[in-house]
Amino acid sequence: MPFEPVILFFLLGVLAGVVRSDLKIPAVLYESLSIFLLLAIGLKGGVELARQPLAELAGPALVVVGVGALLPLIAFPVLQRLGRLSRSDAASVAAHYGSVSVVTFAVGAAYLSNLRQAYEGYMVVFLVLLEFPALMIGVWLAKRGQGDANLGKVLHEVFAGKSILLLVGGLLIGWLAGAEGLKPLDKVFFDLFKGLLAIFLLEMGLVAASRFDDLKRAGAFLLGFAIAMPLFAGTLGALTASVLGFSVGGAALLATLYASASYIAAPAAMRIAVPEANPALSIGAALGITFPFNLVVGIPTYFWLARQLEGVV
Amino acid sequence: MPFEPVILFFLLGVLAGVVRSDLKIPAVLYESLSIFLLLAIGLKGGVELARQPLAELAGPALVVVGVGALLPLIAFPVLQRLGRLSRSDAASVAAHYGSVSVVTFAVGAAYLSNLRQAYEGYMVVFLVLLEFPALMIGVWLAKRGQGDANLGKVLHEVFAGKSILLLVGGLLIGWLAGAEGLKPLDKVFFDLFKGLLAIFLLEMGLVAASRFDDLKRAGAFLLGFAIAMPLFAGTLGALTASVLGFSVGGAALLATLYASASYIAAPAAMRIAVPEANPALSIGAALGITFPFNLVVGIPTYFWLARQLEGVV
Amino acid sequence: MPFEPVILFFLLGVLAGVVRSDLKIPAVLYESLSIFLLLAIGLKGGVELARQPLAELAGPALVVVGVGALLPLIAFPVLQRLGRLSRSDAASVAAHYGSVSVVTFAVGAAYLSNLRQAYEGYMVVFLVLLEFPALMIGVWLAKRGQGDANLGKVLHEVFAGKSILLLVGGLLIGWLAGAEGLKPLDKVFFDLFKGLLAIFLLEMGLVAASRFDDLKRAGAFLLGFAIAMPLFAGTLGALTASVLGFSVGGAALLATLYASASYIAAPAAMRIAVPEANPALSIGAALGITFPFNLVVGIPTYFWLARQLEGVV
Amino acid sequence: MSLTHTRRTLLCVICESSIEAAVVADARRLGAHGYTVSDARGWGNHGERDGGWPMSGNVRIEILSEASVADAIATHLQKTYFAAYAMVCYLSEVSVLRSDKF
Amino acid sequence: MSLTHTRRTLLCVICESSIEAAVVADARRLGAHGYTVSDARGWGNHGERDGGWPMSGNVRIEILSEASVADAIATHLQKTYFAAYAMVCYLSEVSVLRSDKF
Amino acid sequence: MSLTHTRRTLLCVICESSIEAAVVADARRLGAHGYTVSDARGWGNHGERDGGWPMSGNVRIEILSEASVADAIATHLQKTYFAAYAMVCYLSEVSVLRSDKF
Ligand SMILES: Nc1ncnc2c1ncn2[C@@H]1O[C@H](COP(=O)(O)O)[C@@H](O)[C@H]1O
Ligand SMILES: Nc1ncnc2c1ncn2[C@@H]1O[C@H](COP(=O)(O)O)[C@@H](O)[C@H]1O
Ligand SMILES: Nc1ncnc2c1ncn2[C@@H]1O[C@H](COP(=O)(O)O)[C@@H](O)[C@H]1O
Ligand code: NA
Ligand code: NA
Ligand code: NA
Repeated sequence: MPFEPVILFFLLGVLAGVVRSDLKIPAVLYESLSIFLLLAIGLKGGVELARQPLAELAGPALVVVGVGALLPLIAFPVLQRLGRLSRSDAASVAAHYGSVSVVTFAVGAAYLSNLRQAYEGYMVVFLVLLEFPALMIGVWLAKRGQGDANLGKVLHEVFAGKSILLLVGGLLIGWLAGAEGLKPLDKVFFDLFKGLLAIFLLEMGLVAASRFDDLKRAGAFLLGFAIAMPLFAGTLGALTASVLGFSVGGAALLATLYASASYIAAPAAMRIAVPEANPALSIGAALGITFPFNLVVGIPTYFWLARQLEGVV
Repeated sequence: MPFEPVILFFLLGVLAGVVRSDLKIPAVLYESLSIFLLLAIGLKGGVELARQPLAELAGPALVVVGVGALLPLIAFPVLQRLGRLSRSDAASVAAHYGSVSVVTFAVGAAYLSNLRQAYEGYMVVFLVLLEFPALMIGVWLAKRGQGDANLGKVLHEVFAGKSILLLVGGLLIGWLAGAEGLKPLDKVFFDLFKGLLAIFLLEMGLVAASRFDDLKRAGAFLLGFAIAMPLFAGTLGALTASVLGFSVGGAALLATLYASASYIAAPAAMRIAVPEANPALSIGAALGITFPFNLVVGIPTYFWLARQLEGVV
Repeated sequence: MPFEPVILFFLLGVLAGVVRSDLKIPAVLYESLSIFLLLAIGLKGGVELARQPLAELAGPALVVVGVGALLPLIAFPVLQRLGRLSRSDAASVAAHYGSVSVVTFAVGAAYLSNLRQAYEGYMVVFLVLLEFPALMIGVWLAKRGQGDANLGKVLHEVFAGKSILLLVGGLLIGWLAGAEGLKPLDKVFFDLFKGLLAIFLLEMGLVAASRFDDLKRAGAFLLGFAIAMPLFAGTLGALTASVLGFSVGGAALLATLYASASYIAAPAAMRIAVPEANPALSIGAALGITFPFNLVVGIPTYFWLARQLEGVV
Repeated sequence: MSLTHTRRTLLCVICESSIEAAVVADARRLGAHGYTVSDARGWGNHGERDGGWPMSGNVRIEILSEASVADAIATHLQKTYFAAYAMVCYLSEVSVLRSDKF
Repeated sequence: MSLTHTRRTLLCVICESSIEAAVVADARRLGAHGYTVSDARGWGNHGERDGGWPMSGNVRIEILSEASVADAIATHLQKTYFAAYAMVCYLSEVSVLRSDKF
Repeated sequence: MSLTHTRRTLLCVICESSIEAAVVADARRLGAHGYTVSDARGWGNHGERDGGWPMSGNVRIEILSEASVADAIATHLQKTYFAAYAMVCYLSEVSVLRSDKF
């Protein structure tokens, strides 16, 4: 199984956290890098989009979002019944796992490009589209029958939230300017992408390590869920992609998207909209387990799966 | 009219501000990027300067600065009489418009390089020279007959101010090291320039949007001034450049310089030296209107003008 | 003597400090750049290490560290007897000069690459190995016979300290991934190295200038020590390298390492472990004199020395 | 203190940064005429919040106002946020210049 | 408080960052033996100051001193800066250790 | 103040950032149930500390606790750090909500 070197930076960060190093990635560097990554991913997607008729995307997009919306709806009863989580906790965790992780997606894309495996450029559009429905569903699950669902606030939180704004903004700029127009910006947004992703992952490693304590409170069920859920969602993603006729790379990426758990947009939105939910549970699981799992084990597995399914479905 | 893609980042920033997104470019990123941009512009100018005898510059420099010094002197009575601004407000606004905006200059240069339009490399020297006379004049206008003009403080504020220090420092380093000596630094200071300018403009968009509220207090006169003044100054710049025999690119850039309004050095200097002046007026006009106007409409107009004047004067 | 342009940035920073410019490099930019530099130096060393059998390194490493450990042991009595420094001050200064400066090493390497002078890639390993023994020795010298030496705390401080963690982490990642595996990260970690080093040096110039005041308290002896010690240590380094049969480049770099005084790891460790020591003395000497001295005079001298010794010993 | 000082109440709220916007909006609605915010990190019942990651940052919000307004805000915060969010509040008596402002 | 505490006055100045250097210079001139500054953002009579741009940042300056010095500084700041700058000051009584320092 | 407030002591420690970890560890050991830290710069007996370089940064640590705990911490800090480190401490009386927390 080929190994993507950026993951080593993540592991170094985890190690630094575990040995209680004084290494601290300044919060501002974290924010700056995440602005860069979101913009760059958006721009890249926009350039790809400019190469093809948008109308053709509508059908697959509907399917991808529709199937994706099943994920929180499936996760919720499992968490509530089997895991005995409170309604708000179950809803919040379901929202995290229903939504997507931009960085997991980026590592997946890096993994594929390392293998020189092509994928559909418009996967970024799915990244954007998959980010928020699960958040809405999570809030609705938490507040059902309580009246104060406050979906409006969440909608604003998500749509005016920086991750959607930068991704969609990047998409639009890339689409308007096209590959030719963006060329003078390539040296920053494309050439630096992988190196800066590595530094970002170093920081994510530190953050993930600081979440390991939360896991003790989480209990064995949630630990299991944090591994089983991405495997289930990844399989669903690979199947969906095969049915839609995506390339092997595209299928691996859709599997990665489904399997990934949000730790930027979802925590922020849930903290505001479902305050009763304990963030230690959802963030601990998503960041402490699922994120590392996807990086190290998940992505290669989804790629392997995508290859097995090629031509089968 | 060709479109410069970095402007799209500015517009994205404005949009983020207008929809009240939670996108915040950290202040430290702003400062870091402005250090980078100032140094890079200086270095680039220095490398160009090294290619030619300095003595030849003296004459044109004198004319450029002399004509430039007229701008605040013309603006002041207009603002005071026609605009009914207080003396200090009129002086402060005049200083902002007499001084120059480094980022507007950078976008102008990017615009030209996009069109593969050459320009005189020593324009950066004019950028440096034009930054401060207007600030002196502004303080003098505000304090005339009051005794406490405090020009010394302003002089220190400007010359030891970071924008002059980094521009002039960059110029000197570029001039001493030459194109060959700087080569190992090109990958940062030249290759990354446009991409980082784009990110800076994203932030400037956010800042500009946060100034729109100020504009309500500014009144219709100032709004008009914020568009008429750059057009007037730009025309004066294009004419001056033609008389001096600059290339079309050089004329467009000098017009851009004259037309631009300072929003880094001037606000800082005026706040200290002319505290009675309301910063909302000058910054609102310079950043809320003139800066976007120059980016989107002004620069292409000045270029068009420079082309019309080619060979005419 | 060829001139390395990055030094001009350091001088610009010093100038900015001296004229009391309002230029401030944000602390976060400092930290971000130092994370980058440490990682990049480690990665580069790791890639070089991967090219050769590690076993061959053991012998030279032992000698290099052994001779290096003499430095604080020689400096201490000189500082205590001749310089009349208190025991803790003498121990702390000795620790600073026994340890090494990563940035001085980086400028030395840049100097060599400017001259197209090759050097042994594994010098980075010595950089890592030389960082901490002197710190241990310093604490031991300060606390001898006092019982509370607290070496455990210092050991953790150093080994879990960010500079060792990032250097060693980078080494390991570079070694595991190899030149081929790191290729996608080259655009950040290798191409940007010199330009970002230049910006870091600009900041170091500002910091060094802010230490000039400390020098008044330091007294003439310490000023002399801050120049004599690196010359002595550099000579010892060039000799050691010649005996070990290093290339001219390698000898110049080992001399630079011995001659350099730590101003990242040592101040942090001494502040915790030897609080009675006055940090103004050690940091003033190391950063206010030795660092600039090495940049401007030392490195070319050590290179010249290395050339003279070539084939002699 | 020889100036014409006036006694006002300083309410200091330390809470997770995710609710900064909500808290200052509430304070304005309940009659505060100003506030000051700075970033912070800390430790308390909700564990360590080291600020290295957006979700783990704290803010420190100061609100100078008349005692009644400070009381109203503190009561509201206690009711609204104490159960679910990392938050600490304290009040103290200070003397202000420019008392018309608060 | 069982330590040998001494009462001192804490003057806290919140103002726009463009005058930080001037304010601390004034404080030193008027007898302060120290000060502490941190960056802040806020809202007040002069509108929102969100700190996202150098000209829109605030600072929070704390000065511990004898009451008379604190008074002198506060009076001076009021006279010099209140008219033209975003600024708020408040004073409170605190107990210090190391009273010789202030 | 109409709420059920309780008097507690606020200990504010301003010191060089290199001992932040040690100070908060001591405070926890001596009975503090929480603390808040923010970055600062300043000037005092040990000269200017402008925060532009890791070794020149300050921190501002606030600890709310019962008077006896605050006293114990302050006494300990005075004994342990005052001689060798840049440090200032002050104590004040404040009213807290959620008094069970402190
Ligand atoms: N006793 C205390 N003294 C000072 N700050 C505190 C204290 N307790 C809590 N805090 C601050 O308030 C935040 C939230 O507190 P908590 O809800 O107890 O976790 C913590 O992260 C600290 O920054
Ligand atoms: N009532 C208040 N409570 C706390 N801080 C305030 C208050 N009023 C103003 N401030 C702070 O002081 C700054 C300047 O105030 P102003 O001059 O009223 O705009 C604001 O940006 C706030 O940071
Ligand atoms: N009088 C004072 N008022 C406020 N802060 C002070 C005062 N004296 C010292 N400080 C702060 O405490 C730090 C250490 O003080 P010192 O040990 O006196 O150098 C300084 O860097 C300041 O941030
Ligand atoms: Na998912
Ligand atoms: Na102008
Ligand atoms: Na050394």
